[in-house]
Amino acid sequence: MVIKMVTIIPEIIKESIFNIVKNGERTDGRAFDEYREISLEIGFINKAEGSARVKIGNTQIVVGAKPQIGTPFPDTPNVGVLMTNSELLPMASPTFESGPPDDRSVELSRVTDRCMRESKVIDLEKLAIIPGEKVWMIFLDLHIIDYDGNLFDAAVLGSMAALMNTHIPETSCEGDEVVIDYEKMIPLPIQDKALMCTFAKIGGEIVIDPSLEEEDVLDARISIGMKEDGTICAMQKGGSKPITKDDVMKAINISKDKTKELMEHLK
Amino acid sequence: MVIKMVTIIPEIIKESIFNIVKNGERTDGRAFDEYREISLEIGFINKAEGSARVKIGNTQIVVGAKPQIGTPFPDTPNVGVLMTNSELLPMASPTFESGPPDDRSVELSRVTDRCMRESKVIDLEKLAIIPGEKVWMIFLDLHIIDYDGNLFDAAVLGSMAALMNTHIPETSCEGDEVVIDYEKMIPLPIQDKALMCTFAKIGGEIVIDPSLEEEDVLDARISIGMKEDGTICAMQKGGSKPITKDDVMKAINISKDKTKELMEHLK
Amino acid sequence: MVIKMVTIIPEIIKESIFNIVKNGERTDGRAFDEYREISLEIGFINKAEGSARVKIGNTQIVVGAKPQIGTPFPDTPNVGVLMTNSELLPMASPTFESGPPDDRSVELSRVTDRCMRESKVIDLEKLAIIPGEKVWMIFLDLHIIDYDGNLFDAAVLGSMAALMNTHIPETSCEGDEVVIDYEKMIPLPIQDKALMCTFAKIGGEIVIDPSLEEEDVLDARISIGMKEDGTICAMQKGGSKPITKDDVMKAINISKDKTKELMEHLK
Amino acid sequence: MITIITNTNINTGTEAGERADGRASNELRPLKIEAGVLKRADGSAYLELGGNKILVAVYGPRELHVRRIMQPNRAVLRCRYNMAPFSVDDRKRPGPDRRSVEISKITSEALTPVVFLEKFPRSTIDVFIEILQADGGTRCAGITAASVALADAGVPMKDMIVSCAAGKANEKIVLDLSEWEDKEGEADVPIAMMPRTGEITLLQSDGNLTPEEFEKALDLAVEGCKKISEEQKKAIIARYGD
Amino acid sequence: MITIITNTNINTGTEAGERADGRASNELRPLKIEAGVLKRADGSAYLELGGNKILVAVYGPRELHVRRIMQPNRAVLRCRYNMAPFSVDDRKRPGPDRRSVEISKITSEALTPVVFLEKFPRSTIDVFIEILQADGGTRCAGITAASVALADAGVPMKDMIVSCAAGKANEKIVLDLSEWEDKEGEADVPIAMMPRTGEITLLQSDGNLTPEEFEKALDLAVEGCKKISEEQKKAIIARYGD
Amino acid sequence: MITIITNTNINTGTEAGERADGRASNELRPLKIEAGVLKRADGSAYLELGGNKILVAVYGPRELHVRRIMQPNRAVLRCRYNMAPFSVDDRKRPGPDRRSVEISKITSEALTPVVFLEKFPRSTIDVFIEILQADGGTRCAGITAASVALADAGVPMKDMIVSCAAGKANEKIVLDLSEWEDKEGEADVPIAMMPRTGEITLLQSDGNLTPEEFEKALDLAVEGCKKISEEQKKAIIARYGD
Repeated sequence: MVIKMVTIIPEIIKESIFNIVKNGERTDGRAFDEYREISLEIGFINKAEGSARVKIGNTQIVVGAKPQIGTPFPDTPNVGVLMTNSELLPMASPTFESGPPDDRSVELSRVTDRCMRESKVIDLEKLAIIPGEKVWMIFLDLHIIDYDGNLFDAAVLGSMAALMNTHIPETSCEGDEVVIDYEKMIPLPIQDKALMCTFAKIGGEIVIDPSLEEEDVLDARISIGMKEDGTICAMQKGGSKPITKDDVMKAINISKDKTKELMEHLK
Repeated sequence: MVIKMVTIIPEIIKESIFNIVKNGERTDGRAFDEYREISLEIGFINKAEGSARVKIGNTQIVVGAKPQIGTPFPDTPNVGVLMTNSELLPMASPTFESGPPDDRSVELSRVTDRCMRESKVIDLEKLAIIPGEKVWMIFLDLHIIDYDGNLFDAAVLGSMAALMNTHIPETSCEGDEVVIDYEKMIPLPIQDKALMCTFAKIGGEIVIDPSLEEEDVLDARISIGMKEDGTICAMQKGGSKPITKDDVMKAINISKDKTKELMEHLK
Repeated sequence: MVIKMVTIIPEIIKESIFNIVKNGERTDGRAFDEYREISLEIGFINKAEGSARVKIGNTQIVVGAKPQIGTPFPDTPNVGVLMTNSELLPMASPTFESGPPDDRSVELSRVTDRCMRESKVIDLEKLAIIPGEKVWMIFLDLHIIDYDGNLFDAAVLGSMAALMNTHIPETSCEGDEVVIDYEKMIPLPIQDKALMCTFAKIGGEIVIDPSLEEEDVLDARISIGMKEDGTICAMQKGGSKPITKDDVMKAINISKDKTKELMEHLK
Repeated sequence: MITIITNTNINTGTEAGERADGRASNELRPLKIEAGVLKRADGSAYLELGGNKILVAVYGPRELHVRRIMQPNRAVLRCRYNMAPFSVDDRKRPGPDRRSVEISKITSEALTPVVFLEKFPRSTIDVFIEILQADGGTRCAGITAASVALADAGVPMKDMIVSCAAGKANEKIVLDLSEWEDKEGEADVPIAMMPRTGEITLLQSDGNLTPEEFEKALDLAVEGCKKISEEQKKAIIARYGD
Repeated sequence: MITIITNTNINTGTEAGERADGRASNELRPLKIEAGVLKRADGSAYLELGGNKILVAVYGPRELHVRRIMQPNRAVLRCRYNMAPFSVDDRKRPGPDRRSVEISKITSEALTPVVFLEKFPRSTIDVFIEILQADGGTRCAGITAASVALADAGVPMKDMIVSCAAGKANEKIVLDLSEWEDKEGEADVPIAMMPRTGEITLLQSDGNLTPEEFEKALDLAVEGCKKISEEQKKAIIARYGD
Repeated sequence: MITIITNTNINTGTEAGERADGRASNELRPLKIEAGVLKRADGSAYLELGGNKILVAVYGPRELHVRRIMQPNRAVLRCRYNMAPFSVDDRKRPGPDRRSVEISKITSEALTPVVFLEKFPRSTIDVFIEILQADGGTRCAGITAASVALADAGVPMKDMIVSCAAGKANEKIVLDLSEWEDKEGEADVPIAMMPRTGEITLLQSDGNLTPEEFEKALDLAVEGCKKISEEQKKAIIARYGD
């Protein structure tokens, strides 16, 4: 049985935030389609073959990528593997607890993983070492260290940056031998880019990049994973109230511009 | 520390059921040696290589058998493996909880397993593929979906039916190669049949196939695993009160006829 | 999050024990540098390739050593492995609980392990069977069955005795084959001996071999692992109050004599 | 030693634009829903959709013993999506994996909007979804069946949630993807909705779609939901009458 | 690379009808029971039977902190059967496996009938059985030792449960199967009983027996129990006097 | 099939007596401490020492929900030392291992003596130490950073614990062992102390040292602690002023 810890927000706070939004404003003064300040520090962890520290407002995630040689899945024997894992560290929020990943953490890593995988960001076929026997597995670990809302967009941005930063040793086969050359590090075969824009439905309006304050009172959440060319590669609705088709199409529309804006951070 | 959740039954209910039994009757009108209605649907799960849905009264179990290639145990290198697992799903009773198998679930699967294994229902030696290296492992999963008493007899009946329904691909060795041919499915090498009859001791009497109502008040439980020829292959006493030798011998005697009756369902 | 169950000791008991110590005495009449009675029964478990039962006062531990063939660690391919594990059995104390090892148990096994390993008691290089592929792994299991204080010294003494008692089968390589000869059992390659002396700081004094009564009220604990030649091979401070450098040097000094005394039990 | 496995007959793809199982692009697989199939549960439902065989039990509203998640002013709706070990081709190890944890979470969020939880403070409504046989689209089928089980349990709801997926397979936008279309296809868009208002309570998208394709898939999924909604009602009527 | 293991000397079978260790068919292995062997436990016992070395500690009746299993009108008797990693030829991984979970359950059921649990509402009596060395028949030996430990702890009981197995090995019904007979033999029938009334509190049968053979094994096990019961009493007398 | 891995450039040892990274025997690696780096935590600190990158968050004093460990007359100080999967060369599996369980325990014992726990009965102070990048000496660096985070959280303390290791590497007693010295060296002596009184709150020794060498290492570690203590103070001043 998976259980969601629900923070109880006094009705009065909820109502006040709703009213502000209905007046076309947000509690922190942002426009409905405005992100908080974003910073991205690439290569933050030297010991990781790829890494990034991302901040969206006060939300902060460290992402590390580590390649490891492993066995391919039986149904995709010639294809490398991307494994995404996230930890909502108890350090990041008074409501996070130690222990195995809860359902929020699982959702975060699975949505991030789908966004990276469905968009075919990495050419996984190039990660085969000996087809059917040995492939590169890329472990992507999301370390959530400060939680102030909108983990999805930060996780995807940090993951994309870490993967673009990742280098793996060159491998070659000589007869029966595989040579793995740690002196020749080559970048991951990145073939596309995808990012995610998350919206909150609050007081009937759709606002981008919800802060924690907004997340606590939102009716619904919708996240749009999008590639550079505007193709949708992932989508995830959350929250305990419904949304309409109009909400979704509006969010998609805004994402087209915002994804381009976010892509600038990767340059 | 293994713990048994004990349902607290008001003394008055217990007494009333005892009195009915002492008068030679049962709460649902059955004779002491009468089973509830039994139904058996063989091949219920097409995706499983063998399956059955069994109902005894309202008790309902889905059993699925799946073969898998594995490594034999070091002390029996030329013999296949039967693995029996049961889940008392929280769906089946308000007193069952999610999580790893508790002691009731472990007892159920171990008794079922012993009953199938000791009676040598399957000729496990025929499940060797490459002696010492690769054998067929048959995973038998008991999915308890509705719990209204007497899980043992339902579990063994369903397991026997599922195993008799199971087909595995033909294997052949050609030099160093093993060929597993999924186009030629052959039945499991069934060489005997065993079933189980469970009795409750209530109010000094021995009654077969206890309903949940009877299980909740019984003094002791005795299950007799028996082969077609009347040989005892397994036995398990339960409950927190003692039984006598006479009780046991009486239960064995009744089982001889009842096992034959139950065997009819397998035809 | 690792949590320490703290037994609450009434202040009055603590004060009384402190006063006794300040008067130069101990509650059980021992001198500050006096161990309780020690007994060591070597080879207590015939099924284990090495074993010992050790008692220090009423504290009682059974140690068993079992060799197993395994794969060496990648960074030490030609070296055998010593694995130390301890269980604070719920049998040993009303405050111990069933379940995975808690932090006290982990500390005990890790300190014992370091004491054996850093002192190079076993010549682990002689435990390689096929360098890089197969080595002997020695599993040392500490079974704590009665807890009356000072587990560390008992654990190290019992471990040392069990290792000295351990015999493993002779192995030889013939071409591609490894022959393991269970008819020729040879002792482990013991090349040094190490033991541990533990002290409690109580009422400003340093006393050796604290009983449970003393452990419950101690300010700090310091354990000195020492080899036969007086070299320090391990040290571990415990307790929630500080100690001084003088305390430590005093404990080291006493350990020199006491280690020799303890070594007598190994003869 | 090499293990060779000869190929089994999987119903594979066909010519461009056609569906492997011959369905029209807006056609559902054969659907069967039955309410009230278990004795012990407060409510239950059994659903078959193509090769999917799904059983749902509902317990509650009942007392909640886990204080940590208790809500003082409403009930908690908890869902557990679980696959039987024998429900898939390769035996699934018992117990929750990451996929089922996520599906349990979004299933709970999909059903929550219609249940009058505030009527039952400090209690829980537990929904147990068992996938006895999986054939693509189990999460949607599970939600559809769960609604019927909730109704069978007499849980007060303002609408009966219905769920269906559309997606892109073989270059075409199609309704209710089969297992094979789900695996080999380009994209999958599972939704759940309130049939009375058309509001969406679950929405995911997995795979690549242009915004235009996505909208088409969404519309198709809504259409599918409406058809399935009729079958849900029939199942309830079959058990309780009009 | 092939690993070859030369055979060790295991005491194997012999001529038909004879037992590998030379015992008569109704002969127990050497037995030793001692009460009161641990300091901290409220009661304890140490038992050797053949190569079995078993230690039991009893704590309680004591307060029960787990509300979920608390009984308002009686104590709960909890048993934990555990094998030391070094108790068997191949090291056993620490922690409970399915076998020990089942044995813990039936051990608790075997001991419960004689303990006056209703004298201690809302509390627990905990029985910890440690198999330090296993040599066949540990579950019975553990129950026998647990009874002595319960008596040593002063837990009020109406009788002292005793346990023993009989079975079929080498085509013959024999008492108290050795490890080798248990493994290679045809059937094993462990029982526990109340010596005063002869009533049975544990009964299992594992392996093939005709009803006649089963009855013979059962009678033999009862005979064995009676002998062991005398040794239990001696252990208590040795500690406390008559 | 053999996998060959060509050697990477590890900065290895040098001539006898010299340190691989050219430091003097009593020289610390470059050190940077910053207080107040996280939004949500009540207190926090970030520390770099050589290649170590360590983040600490403090929550509390706050209500303790786990009754089992609650203290009626004081707060409980709980520490969790955790290594990020990407902090080491070979990815570490998430979750606590035995090493981190032990370090968490001794870290808690190292910090406890200076905190006025008796001011906060029935509550907890939680210290979360995350090793983002490990480069030898993480336990000491974690304790040093934890002190700063505790001060940042306003937790009342009678002194600010500081921690450092000395040891023996390449036959010489040296301060603040690098990862390579730790691994290849002869011994490591991590300590934590109260700088005002010089009292020791953590002390371990791992490896072989004569009593004389040990004393020399201990003195050197104390010297190192004093230098680091100054940096801790600067970090607090940088955030709060004098």
